[in-house]
Amino acid sequence: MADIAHCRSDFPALQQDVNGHPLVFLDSAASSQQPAAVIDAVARYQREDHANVHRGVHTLSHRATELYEGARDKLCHLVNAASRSEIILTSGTTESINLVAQSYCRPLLGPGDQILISWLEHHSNIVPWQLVCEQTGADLIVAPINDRGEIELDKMQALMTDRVKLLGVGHVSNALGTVNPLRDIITSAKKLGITVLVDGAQGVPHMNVDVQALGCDFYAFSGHKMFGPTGTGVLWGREKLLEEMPPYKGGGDMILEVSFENTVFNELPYKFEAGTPNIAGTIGFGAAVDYLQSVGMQNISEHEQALHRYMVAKLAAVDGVRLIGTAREQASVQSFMLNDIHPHDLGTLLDHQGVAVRTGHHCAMPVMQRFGLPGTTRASLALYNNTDDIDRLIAALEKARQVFA
Amino acid sequence: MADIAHCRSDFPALQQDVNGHPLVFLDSAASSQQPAAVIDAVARYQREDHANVHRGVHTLSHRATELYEGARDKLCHLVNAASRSEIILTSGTTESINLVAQSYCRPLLGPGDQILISWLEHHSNIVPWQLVCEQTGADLIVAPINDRGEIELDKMQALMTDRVKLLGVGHVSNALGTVNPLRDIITSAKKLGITVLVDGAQGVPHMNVDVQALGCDFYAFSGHKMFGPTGTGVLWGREKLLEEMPPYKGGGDMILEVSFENTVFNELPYKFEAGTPNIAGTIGFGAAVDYLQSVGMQNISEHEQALHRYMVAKLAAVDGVRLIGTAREQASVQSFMLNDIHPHDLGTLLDHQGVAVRTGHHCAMPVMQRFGLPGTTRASLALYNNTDDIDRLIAALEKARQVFA
Amino acid sequence: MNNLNNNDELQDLYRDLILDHAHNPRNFGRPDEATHTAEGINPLCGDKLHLYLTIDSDNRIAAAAFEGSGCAISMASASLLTETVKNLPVADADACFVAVTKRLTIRSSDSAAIANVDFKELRALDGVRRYPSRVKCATLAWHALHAAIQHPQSTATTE
Amino acid sequence: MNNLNNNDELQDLYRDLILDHAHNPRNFGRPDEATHTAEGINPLCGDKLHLYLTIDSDNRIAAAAFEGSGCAISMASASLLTETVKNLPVADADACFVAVTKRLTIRSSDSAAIANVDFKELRALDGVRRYPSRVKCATLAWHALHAAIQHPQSTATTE
Ligand SMILES: Cc1ncc(COP(=O)(O)O)c(C=O)c1O
Ligand SMILES: Cc1ncc(COP(=O)(O)O)c(C=O)c1O
Repeated sequence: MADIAHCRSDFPALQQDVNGHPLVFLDSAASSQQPAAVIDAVARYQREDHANVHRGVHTLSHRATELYEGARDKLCHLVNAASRSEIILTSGTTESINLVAQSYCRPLLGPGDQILISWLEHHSNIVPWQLVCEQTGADLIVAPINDRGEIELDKMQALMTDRVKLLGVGHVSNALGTVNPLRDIITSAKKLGITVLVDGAQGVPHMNVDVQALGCDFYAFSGHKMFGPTGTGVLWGREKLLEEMPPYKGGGDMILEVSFENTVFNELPYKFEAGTPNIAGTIGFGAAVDYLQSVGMQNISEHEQALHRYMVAKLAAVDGVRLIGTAREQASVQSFMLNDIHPHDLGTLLDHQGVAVRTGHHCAMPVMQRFGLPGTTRASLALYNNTDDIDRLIAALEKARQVFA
Repeated sequence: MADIAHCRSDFPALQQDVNGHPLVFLDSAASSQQPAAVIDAVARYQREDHANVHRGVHTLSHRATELYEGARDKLCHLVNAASRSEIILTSGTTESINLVAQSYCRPLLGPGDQILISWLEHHSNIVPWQLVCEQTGADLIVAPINDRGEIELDKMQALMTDRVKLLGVGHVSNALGTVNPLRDIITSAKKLGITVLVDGAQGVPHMNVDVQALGCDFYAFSGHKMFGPTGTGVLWGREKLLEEMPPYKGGGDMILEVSFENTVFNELPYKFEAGTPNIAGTIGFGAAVDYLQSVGMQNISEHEQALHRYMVAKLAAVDGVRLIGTAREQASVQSFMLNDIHPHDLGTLLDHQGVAVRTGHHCAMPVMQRFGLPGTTRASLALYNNTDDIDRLIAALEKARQVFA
Repeated sequence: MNNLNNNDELQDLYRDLILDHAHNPRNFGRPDEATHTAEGINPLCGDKLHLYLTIDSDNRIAAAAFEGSGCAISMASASLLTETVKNLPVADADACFVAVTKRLTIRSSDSAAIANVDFKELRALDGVRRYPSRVKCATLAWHALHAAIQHPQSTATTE
Repeated sequence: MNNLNNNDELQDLYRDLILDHAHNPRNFGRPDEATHTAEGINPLCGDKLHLYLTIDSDNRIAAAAFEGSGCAISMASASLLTETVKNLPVADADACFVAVTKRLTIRSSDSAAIANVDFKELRALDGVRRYPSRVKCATLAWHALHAAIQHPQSTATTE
């Protein structure tokens, strides 16, 4: 296990007691905590450098613009985009996917056309497609998953035809932790010329992502799942596609020239960034990238993988625990049930012992329906977790079982 | 003048030197500075209470939800909405207006229908309508302004017919400071049953706003213009209209139930809030409302009005200054030209003396075209400005004139 | 790691009576006939239940039953509800809705305001007051009751 | 309130030569004929200019003119450009574009890299290096030059 134990002390929120116990935070897949470096970068910006970006000649405006655009550069390098024009700053994964649905798909789709997704997707990678299908008369089709929670690749491939105008697939399932076989999926799709969007909300926080090597066309992710602020996110897209797409929203900054006869849109990436952006949040996002890279994505991956193996082994040994999601390749996310205790009751019983887990459908109701469950209890790990956290979880589960016995 | 001089020390960013001079910040209309109370509320939240909202049973998630929804309550009271269901949290005014354009107007409009705006509008209250007009074949029509920079009310009224499906008008012009006669405009529009959206980005920061008393249907504003964080905003709308509108974006949180056959949308306001929101920013926005109310909107208005009168008198006395925007009712925003010096050169000359003003078209190119100018220099005031700031501005203008003489 | 105080609180939430009703819900199932029905959805928990009432010509609740799935708190609360409202005049049942939701959401100092309702077994729900995120679970069935009384066929949610 | 140092810097930006070119731009106006034209837009400032080149059969810039409006920096830079590129082979003119944009944007320690271009009057633009938000004004005309050389009719922006 890569030794990154010292990182835990970088996170102020983890240094507290909850319900009389030191906090064990196992809910990073919903939203991660922030290192002091990120919190301070945001506060320092507000105390020293804030002004609106892009259109000011005064010093603060210039400083704000440099910091904001500097964050874009960091994000560009993080995912190895071909150019900074390809990094559209959004309010999060959800907005990134809606942008593609409305700006790329809506003008393109008609009756008979299809959008293909998998049964594993988060609501943010389902509902935007449902909306655009309803708007255009196209159909949403869905590739099934097996009992381990893996996409059935052959069935997905069988659904790929020239009627499919876009394939939307997650990098990592937030509900089950499944790492999808993106290379196989994208290779098959690309043979048929199908445009591919990857929902990377749970990908970027856990592994090195190289969008050019992946070969997809769009990749969406959120700042708040990778130690950055809420209200920030990225849509990466191939420049050629982005160039051809009409703007998503209208407003300040996304135009070169406005008149009532003729409005000229700005160049990429600004064409897709209307209005005052989340300046402070994006600067914090940039600081989060710095933090991730200072720890090292490889170290983070190794640490999380080792800890996940430890957690799975311990969970499996608890009487009455049933693991939900047993994919052969899994990120550091694990769903489970304990006897017939409803996940919400279990969540409360664990919270009471200072252990924070997420319970419910994890915005992936189809996955829950597939397994015939109202929801699961989910423990998700980040670089700041350790084996003590897992031991505390296990002890709390034992106690919960007793209460409900 | 209401004595709120002590407020200036609440703003850390104002306590600095820029280019060797104590900073004079006259660019609040672009984005205001934040009091320490707001900066600290955001940082404290991140250090102590952060988790994703709405779907968690654990303690941090509950705390985050309470703080986030508490901010919504504060915003609800601030503008006197009929219920918290009417407060849609967005990323800013621009997004609020796009939401109405796409979700309210797009399904409604067809060829022959019209959207009516004024010549004074900010690009964010122009381009969203241009986009939806292009999408639907409707027409955008524009009420002219006079040489003082006031909407010509009779001409606007003459444009109000039953072809007009929505009237979009600013509360206060960000370029010229004009306070629009909303009561007259709304009364006329309402006689014909025209739906009215008010762009309140520059209204809420300067005066008491009561959306029910105004009688409009939608009111949009941004956090960062009223001492709150960037990436936050509100769309207020009448519950009845919001109920009938389809969702704007799809994703987590805006649904009650997702299946591939049938997705049930959530209730208001959540129907319009897809994905993880800007939690920290919104909590900061709530803290900004607390701050505004602790100083008192009435005190703020009086202070700004008095200071604006002082500034206008001083500016008018500078040799070569020409005021642009001389409406009979003006908020604390003033545009001007100095001889034939290009606003950008003037901006640099002032910045060099520590005076931050905005120069250019202020995202209101049609206003600039109307006055035949490439742009203006704009000084905008907030509660933290004082007569010293104005005196420094005047001295810096004199110096600039010498350099260009 | 655990202190007594904490265990007490937890046992206060999951009292034996609650666990008993959760594991063996009373009046569970869909009756052949019902004059008023409502669906209750709690998106937080994924709790979902149907409440079935038979209101007779005297405006009295002749029968109450429910069906659905959810956490122990929501199931126990629904089960307790069916026992509580049976044979009550509709107006009294609706008063119970007001009283229960108030009791679980307001601060204890205000509880005098609702002292006039006889809570009996419903007191078992009191433990939920310390868990604000679970209050919705406990009040779901009561919202459905109110909705069914107002509109013979309706949906209630707790958001 | 003002210190000497500051005044010096300002006068460094707005040198007499700059103000002279800004107030009396050379080669200003639209010529009757031009083989290559480009539009330059700087959305930050609202600067807008048209550059007109006549490139002869020897691939030499026989004439250069511009038209437009903008701040003193962009006007002066365009005026200086027309004087600089006149009679230059196209390749040399394009090299000037590279040299000027580099000179104004890179750190002084790197300036050896571009030492081989003879800047003469163009040195007047050096003052802009201290004002990063104004660099775009100074480079706008040069971007238009590059665009016109690449594509006989084109638009360049500085964003
Ligand atoms: C009058 C007016 N409307 C709309 C906007 C857009 O607001 P935002 O950029 O916060 O979306 C602004 C500010 O830029 C404004 O001043
Ligand atoms: C796999 C996946 N996709 C999309 C999202 C949506 O991200 P956000 O809520 O930040 O828009 C999430 C997180 O909630 C997720 O886990």
